[in-house]
Amino acid sequence: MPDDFGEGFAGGIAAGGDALVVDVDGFEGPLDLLLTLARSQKVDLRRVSILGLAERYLAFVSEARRLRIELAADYLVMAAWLAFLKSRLLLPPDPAAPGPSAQDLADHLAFQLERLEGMRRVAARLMGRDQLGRDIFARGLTEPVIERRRVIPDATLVDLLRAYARVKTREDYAPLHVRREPVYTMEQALARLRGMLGMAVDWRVLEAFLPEGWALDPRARRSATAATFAAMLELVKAGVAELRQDGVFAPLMLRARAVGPHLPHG
Amino acid sequence: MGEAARTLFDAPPAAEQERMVEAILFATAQPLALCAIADRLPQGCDPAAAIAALRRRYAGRGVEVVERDGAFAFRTAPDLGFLMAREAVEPRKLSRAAVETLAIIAYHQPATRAEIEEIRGVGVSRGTLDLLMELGWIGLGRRRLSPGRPVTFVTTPAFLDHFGLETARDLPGLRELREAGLLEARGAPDTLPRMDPDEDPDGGDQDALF
Amino acid sequence: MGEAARTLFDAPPAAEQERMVEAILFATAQPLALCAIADRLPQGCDPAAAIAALRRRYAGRGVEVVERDGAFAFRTAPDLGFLMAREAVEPRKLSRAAVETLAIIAYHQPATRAEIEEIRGVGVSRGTLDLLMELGWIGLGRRRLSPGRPVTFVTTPAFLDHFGLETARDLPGLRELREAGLLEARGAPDTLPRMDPDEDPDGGDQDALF
Repeated sequence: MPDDFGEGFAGGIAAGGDALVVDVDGFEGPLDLLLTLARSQKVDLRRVSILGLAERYLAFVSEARRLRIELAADYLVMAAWLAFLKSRLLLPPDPAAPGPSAQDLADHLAFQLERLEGMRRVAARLMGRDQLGRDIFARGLTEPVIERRRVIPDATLVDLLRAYARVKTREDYAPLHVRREPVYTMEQALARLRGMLGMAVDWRVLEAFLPEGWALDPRARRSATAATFAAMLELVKAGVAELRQDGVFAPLMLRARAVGPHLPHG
Repeated sequence: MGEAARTLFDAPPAAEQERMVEAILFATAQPLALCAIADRLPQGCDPAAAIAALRRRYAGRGVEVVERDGAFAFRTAPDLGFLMAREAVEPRKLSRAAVETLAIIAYHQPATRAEIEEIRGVGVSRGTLDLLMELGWIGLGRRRLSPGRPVTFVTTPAFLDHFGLETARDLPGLRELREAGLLEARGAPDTLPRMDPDEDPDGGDQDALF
Repeated sequence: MGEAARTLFDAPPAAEQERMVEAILFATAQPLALCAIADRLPQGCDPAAAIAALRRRYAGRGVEVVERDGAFAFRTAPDLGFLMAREAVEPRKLSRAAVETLAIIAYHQPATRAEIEEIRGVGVSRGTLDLLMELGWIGLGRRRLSPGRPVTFVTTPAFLDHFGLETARDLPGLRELREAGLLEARGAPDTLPRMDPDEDPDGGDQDALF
């Protein structure tokens, strides 16, 4: 019932002669009841007699009591306050008294009533406006805007430098085949030795058979040495090479085994 | 550099820009802010000029360009609403409490719950504010810098759109209310009864909007 | 009787009928056949004439009156369809593979794909190089004078521009990177010999630029 208020709003009070018919459900709180009572005086709210209004309100409340109608607490709070206001309004003003004067309190109540009425007036005007979907219409057949998300890859100089640093220090986390690189296999050594054996008619130390580039790094050198030694043993076992060591920890020497009748070792 | 950019990207001629804005506005039900329109136009376009041209072109037509809170939309002319009876959705019946609460928020925004209660002289039920939020007509404003830092309520662009208001300043009767001093935050003298004495309706910046 | 009805209810003037049809077509959610339009208009109107007038009025505008299976609707002009798409630009970090590839090219240019793969220790996808080309940060250098004449990649002026470098020589060296804390020392992996010297045919001039 949005347009229940404003002009001709009768609330729940029908004043038929002296009889006051009470219907508290029709009111939205004590201020609403007061405003209704004030409106029924049919005068400009600014000239309403607060004293008279207080009396009417108190009469309403006592009528409700007589009819054993239970009033909400805030109606009773307002009644008590209005009784207090009424008594102060009836006394001659005491300029020495602290706090707001009775007239200040009455003025503020009048302001509150006027403000509430003002809000109701504009609320009615607001609801009376052309409303979207009822009087004014938006486009019915809208076309969706397709969001095309264009991802722009970006990187900063720091990203770039970090990336390079990462690449250059990756070895620790490199894939398995990279880590296996410095391992020289026996098969590789065997292939190398077989190729070199033809030229090895004289005794040559094992180190001479190491592949190029494997002699400097200790890890690589160890791997190559082991592989070459194992390959040498294979060649000896196959009867195509001879191995000799002159003492404990002395250099290992290798040469091709002479073809044809060979001299037994002494 | 602005000049350089302008010559680099030749903006379409004004008439073409107007066509483009016409198409963009026609395709949507929501009002679009100038910057949202500009976002979808080729570089160097002047959506404000295009809007102005469109407003002139559509003045008095069956659909019009309206402004809502700095955004623009096409809407049917108010006098032709009766033709769209079939499209009309029966607006949800609002309770008196909801209507008054909405009006108080609209005219006093940002308004705290205590202020709404102070003006109506009665408590505001949670359901009333929820309903108005659900309708998209009110939203949360900034918290009051007063004890308890209460939340405030403000109206939304959807509220303006629904009631056909360009800005909140165009609310009907706003000037009369202000001239009558009814929008002033007038603290109650101490001995007046209060609905909710716990909350301090500190109206310090209550009428920031107006 | 038709005549009687027509005189009883004066049909609105043609211009007004056109406005009405304009509003109806605008507000309805689906295309409308002539009879559906007539249903919504006051008695005695001529929707066909109004539609014809509207079609003329909107010819060449940003929206047009189109007919589909005997029903009419406003639609965006075909040439403005591109406005109905909004491009949201979203910067996203370049993938790790792409930054590394870019860094290797920047430091070792001109670099072949095989060289990049060798330095990264992993393969470089065609897509990564394509992306960097598309971004305009790398380009093709001269082909290597080695078997297969592989293409080389170099950085571009746009690359220098984006990363705020005067020349690629401004890129800090490994030692400076280490001093800047960007390179954590993890042994000296570079001293190990490569088993596969074929993969690095031009290892000699790999650092030619620096």
